[in-house]
Amino acid sequence: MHFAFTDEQAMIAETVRGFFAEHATSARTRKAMAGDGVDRALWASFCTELGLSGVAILEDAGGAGLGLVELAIVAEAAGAQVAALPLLGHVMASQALAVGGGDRQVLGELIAGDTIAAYAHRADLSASGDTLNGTIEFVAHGGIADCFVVTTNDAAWLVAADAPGLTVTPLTTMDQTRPYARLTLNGVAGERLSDPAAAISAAHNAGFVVLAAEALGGAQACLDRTVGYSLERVQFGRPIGSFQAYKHRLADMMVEIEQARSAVYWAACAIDESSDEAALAVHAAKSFAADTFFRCAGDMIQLHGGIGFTWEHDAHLFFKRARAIQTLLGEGAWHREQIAAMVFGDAA
Amino acid sequence: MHFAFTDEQAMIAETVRGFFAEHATSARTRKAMAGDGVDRALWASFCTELGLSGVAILEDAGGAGLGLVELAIVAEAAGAQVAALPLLGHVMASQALAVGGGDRQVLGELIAGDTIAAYAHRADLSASGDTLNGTIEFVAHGGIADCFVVTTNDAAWLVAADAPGLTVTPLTTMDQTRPYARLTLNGVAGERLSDPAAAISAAHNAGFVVLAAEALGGAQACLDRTVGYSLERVQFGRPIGSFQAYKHRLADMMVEIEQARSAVYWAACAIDESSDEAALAVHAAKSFAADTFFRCAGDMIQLHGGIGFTWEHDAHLFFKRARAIQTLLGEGAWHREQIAAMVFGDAA
Amino acid sequence: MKLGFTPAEEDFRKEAADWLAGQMAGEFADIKGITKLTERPERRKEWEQQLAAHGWSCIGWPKEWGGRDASLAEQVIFAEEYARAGVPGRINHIGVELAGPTILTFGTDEQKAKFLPGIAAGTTIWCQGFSEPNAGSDLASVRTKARLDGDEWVVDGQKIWTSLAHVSDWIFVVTRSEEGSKGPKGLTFVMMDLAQPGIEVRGIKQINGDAEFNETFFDGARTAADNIIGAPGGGWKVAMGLLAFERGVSTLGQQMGFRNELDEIVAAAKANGAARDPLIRQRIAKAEIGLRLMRYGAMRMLSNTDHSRPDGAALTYKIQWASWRRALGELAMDVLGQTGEVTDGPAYEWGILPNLFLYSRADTIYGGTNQIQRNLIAERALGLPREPRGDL
Amino acid sequence: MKLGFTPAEEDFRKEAADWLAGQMAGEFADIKGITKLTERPERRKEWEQQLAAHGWSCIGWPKEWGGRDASLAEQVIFAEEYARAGVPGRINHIGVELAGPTILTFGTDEQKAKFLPGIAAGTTIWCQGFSEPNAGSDLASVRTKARLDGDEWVVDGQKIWTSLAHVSDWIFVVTRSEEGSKGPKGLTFVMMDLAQPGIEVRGIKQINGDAEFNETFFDGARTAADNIIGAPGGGWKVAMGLLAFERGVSTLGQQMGFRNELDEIVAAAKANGAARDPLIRQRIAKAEIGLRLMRYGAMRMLSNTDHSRPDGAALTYKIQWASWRRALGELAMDVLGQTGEVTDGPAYEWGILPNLFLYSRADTIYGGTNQIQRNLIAERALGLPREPRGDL
Repeated sequence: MHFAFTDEQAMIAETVRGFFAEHATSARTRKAMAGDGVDRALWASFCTELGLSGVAILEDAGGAGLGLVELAIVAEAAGAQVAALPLLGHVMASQALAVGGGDRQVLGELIAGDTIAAYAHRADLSASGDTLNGTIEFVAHGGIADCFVVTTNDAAWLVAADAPGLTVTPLTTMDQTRPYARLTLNGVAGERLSDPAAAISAAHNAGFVVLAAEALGGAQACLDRTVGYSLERVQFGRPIGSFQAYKHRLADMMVEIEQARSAVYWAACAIDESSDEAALAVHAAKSFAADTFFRCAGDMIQLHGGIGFTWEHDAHLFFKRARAIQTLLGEGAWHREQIAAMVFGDAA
Repeated sequence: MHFAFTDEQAMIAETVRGFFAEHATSARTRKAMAGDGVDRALWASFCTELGLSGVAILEDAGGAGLGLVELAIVAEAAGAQVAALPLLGHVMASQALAVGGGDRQVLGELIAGDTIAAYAHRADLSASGDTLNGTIEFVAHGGIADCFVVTTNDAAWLVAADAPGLTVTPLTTMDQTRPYARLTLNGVAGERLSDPAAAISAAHNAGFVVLAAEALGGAQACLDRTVGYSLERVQFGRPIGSFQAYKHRLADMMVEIEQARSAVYWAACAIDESSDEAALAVHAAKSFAADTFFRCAGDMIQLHGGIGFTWEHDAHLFFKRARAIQTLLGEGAWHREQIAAMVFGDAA
Repeated sequence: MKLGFTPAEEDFRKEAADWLAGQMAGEFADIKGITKLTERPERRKEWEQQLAAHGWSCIGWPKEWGGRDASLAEQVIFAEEYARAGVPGRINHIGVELAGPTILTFGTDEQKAKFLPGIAAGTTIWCQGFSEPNAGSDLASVRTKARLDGDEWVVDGQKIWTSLAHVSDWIFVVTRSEEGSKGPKGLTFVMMDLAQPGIEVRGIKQINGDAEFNETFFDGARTAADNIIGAPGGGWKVAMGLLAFERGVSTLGQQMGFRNELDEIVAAAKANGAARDPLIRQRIAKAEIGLRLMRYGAMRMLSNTDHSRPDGAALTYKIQWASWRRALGELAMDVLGQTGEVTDGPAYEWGILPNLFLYSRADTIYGGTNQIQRNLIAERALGLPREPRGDL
Repeated sequence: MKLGFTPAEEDFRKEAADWLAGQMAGEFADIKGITKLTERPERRKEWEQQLAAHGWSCIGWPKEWGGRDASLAEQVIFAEEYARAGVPGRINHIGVELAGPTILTFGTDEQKAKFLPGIAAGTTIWCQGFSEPNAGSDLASVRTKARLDGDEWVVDGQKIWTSLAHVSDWIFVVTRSEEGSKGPKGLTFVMMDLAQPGIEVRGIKQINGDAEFNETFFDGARTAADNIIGAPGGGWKVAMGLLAFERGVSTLGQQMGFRNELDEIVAAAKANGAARDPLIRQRIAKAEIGLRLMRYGAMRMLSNTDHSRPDGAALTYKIQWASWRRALGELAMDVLGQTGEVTDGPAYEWGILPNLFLYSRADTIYGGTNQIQRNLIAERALGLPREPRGDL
């Protein structure tokens, strides 16, 4: 039992924080927002220079052979900068391919950054054999993906973006750093993964952890930036950070964030260690961290006063990202209902 | 449209506030709490000296011929002192008798304070004709009542406390100023009221208004007493009321209380004026005022620090009364569900 | 205490409702239902002139100045019917609800004659310059300078959050007119024509993609010496009086806008099944309760004639509605789910509910943040000690 | 980063669990499941002596002083198993978790020899005297006086909230030993035998009807000159160090008590149908999440070896658990409904859940109110300006 980073983990954390702080600047992110929502150069350096695009993929599948703890460290750092990257879809798709018996060559291309994947799930998508029909909404970074891992509750396929019968419609999205697309599948041929249960489970667990960790990083950034502002900004002749009500609100943010931090790394560890707490932990982490982020981002706006609701200030990037994380991969109430069912031993 | 007290109403308010402040002292209330939960001398002077025990009963039925606004004024003042009085049962029972065709002599005795009534409702109480069987829980001040108005959803009876077959079991109750009793009816003969629909509706509307108004008075007392304490108590070399976080919490209490005040008098007016908003208003007033009171009483304890959770301090009287009001006559979630059904035009 | 209206008042309601409905079905059908403050300003000026032409522009003002001397009940009724008819909010609301009443209360007869007719007629649109980049919620820290140069005031400085300045004709500006003065002393309340080279207005884009607010720069801007309200150096008192007008009848019209938003949410919940979710039902009920309590709080505020003590309903109103509406925005998004996070077309422009979600984050900030409101309540209503200023 | 335990640690868990279960099924079955701190103190002293006799009293202490030099993981495991077995909380928890560690850290060898054996053996029960009637959360305002009179300290004054003083043998008292000193200076940390005529203990009845807390009056109370920890006037440093011990392994045992409470609520909800209410289900899930996060927060706190910066998990722990438990009390009552508001028999004595509801209102007050906790977090962890004191 040692619930703190190892030296290696601390080093990874330092490296990725430095990487995103240096490269995922507000200016670059805003440029991506005005375009198709992805900073391609940043993604390329993330995959090639940092070598962490396959962080939680087994080495024999071309990854770094680390775990979800290290993945969470990466996602936390990316979230702290609201980086405009296709990280979520990449992680979910590559996890599915790696453990679900997917195409190793495609997996290699994903890790190398040559190919960008998105993940698209619909429980009741119509499939006759490997021919897919139907619509999948809200596919994160779907508009720029080269391929998709498409799943139902019990099957998974790899689908190329240019597959006949597939229409990808990019949508104007509130969080411009992770725009959604609608997939319309009209007799699309998918390449079936041999172990769909493993693929779906690995993809979703990794997705929950990525979102929770992004939320943690985002929430901490909201707190840090607001603390910084509060020490500079003078009102009524005093730094606003000297007003007790302001201090207490920042303290409340920290109380939530510290819990979110426990939640994220508990969930990542629980999966890495195949703990029987893993299912509970991912639902807890996803819902708690998302709510924490939303609250902190809302507080960031409020505590910045007028400047906080301008387009020019970064607060809205965090705020919109937080909202998106709340609804991606299941809303908070749904996750809590899963936990209630475990606690009560039922499924209401 | 004039949503402020008339001169007459303002005079009544001043009178009842003075009456309860003078007589319903902490010492007298605590004496009642240690006994059977009623200050009989106070009730006697309320009925005989003040002449407001029939405030919202028509004059030809022996009342003062005023409305629920005036009743709310009385209940607000009683609630501000957490007076140990059988007001709730008295009002509900006497309203039921007055408009439901009940025994006028008994009604006269109730208003005169010679007889104390309680109100006992159970939707599915077993009745064959006028013979009643079953158990009714949580009858407020049931242990000291001389008679009961017993109702189901569509019938109402007057039952004497010494009726054969009736067992009244007083219960140790968290709010010692309004202890509950269990009624066990074993072939009890009731005296049927001729207009049960009118009786039940009048009783419940009056009950909702009494509880909401008590809650308003209690919440305002919590705020007033805490403000007073905050100006006296010095910590860290300053009156604690000068700390901004403390000030803001008191301000938040006031924001809630002002809304509760609007709610209580809106509901009372809406019933008095037979407005089509009346049903919505009573559910809003009961749930909102009860929650406001609970929050303010909890804050009162918190903002008093250590002394606030001692038996010796009055904060717990308010706190326990607030909790009791939350659950009496339907919990907040139930009232809000009634409102949702009105808004959506359904009944989920 | 009485909530109902008299038959005569109900007749007035019908008259107003009929006229407004006729306009929104006829000549001005093209602006019905507009909710964004920045949409179609020129056409809305025409509408406000139409209101004036039919005597509906400033009904609570004295007849002498273009009003109707309408009773409180009539003003309440008109505000409700105005919003119920789907008429867009007044683009000149600063003129009608703030500048006009301020001039009526504090202005000279000459100033009344000069400014009130243009406001009543809808020909002169006003905006206000209170906040500054370093004095967001802190009027006493104003730095914009005014000095008397012969028979003109010359103003230099910068204001921010000047809502609708880009469509306005005149602005009233709180300035520091006594060099070296601090805090509430030495402030002067200056009225200026915006159409002059010394004033530049730049839009501020908000998080919803819209730009209702502006920065307004003053560089040797000029106005006649008698275009000040109150005495030179006496601006604080005027500004405080003006803020009180913000809590008038107009709140009821604002609430009808909230009603429309809540109705949209209810309709969306019915359409997508969220109406069956017990958690959503509780929140809808709370929103409904809150809106009703806002209405009756406003009624209490308007009925209150005892000005000898702080009015609790009035002092708590701003934080109440702002917090309520921010929560409403979150409820709207939770009802919509991810559908609320996407919009048709390439432009970053949002429908009523997502826009509510984004815009309402500003509600708890402008016009005095929630934090400032709590200070005011604690100090003015509860008598708690004032916050110490760092520099005073 | 690793959450699991080693096989050796799991063996240790089994050993501890078996021994505890045996005791609770055997000789000490009569105290199993007691949750109130005030219940059956004499019998519980016997139990703590039994713990000591079998080497389970202070397992984290050095072997030299009656401990086992247990590793962090072993301490975690023992705390969890202790509570899981339904063993009542340590009546001497002040001695074992605060006084003992303070003496171990700051005491002289003579003091260690004099005091530690009694604590380890469970024969000397300790309580603490920090708060005063006018210095609830403000240790720097302490007024209780100590003066050296020959070879004895003489103490006069009053302490309040001295938990379990009525069953304790010794008390440690923060006193003001330098006349005229202010704030954190001039404080001395004095240890005193309670059994003397100069000390009187009076119970304070709480809102749940129980009396765990006391007022303790000192009137010429005496103790030997060397019964002070640290230097005369150096009590502040010792007191601050002692407060840090409050966030140790014992938190995990405390959490197991919370687990029992939550389990009771879940059982009640299943029994009365509240488990089918979606609103209750959400709150149960939140409570479950909060409790787990408390556990992993404690694990982070205990695993943290970087003491160069403020430990976020540690600084936020008190407000986290206190707020969580207060909410749990409200949840308990909402699950029970009116049934929770009545109790059998004539005495005002409550079952575990209603008692939780009432008692937990104190959790956010004692040991530093939530307000004080927020100040500490803001100032120590976030580096925000300190609150100005009125008199310093």
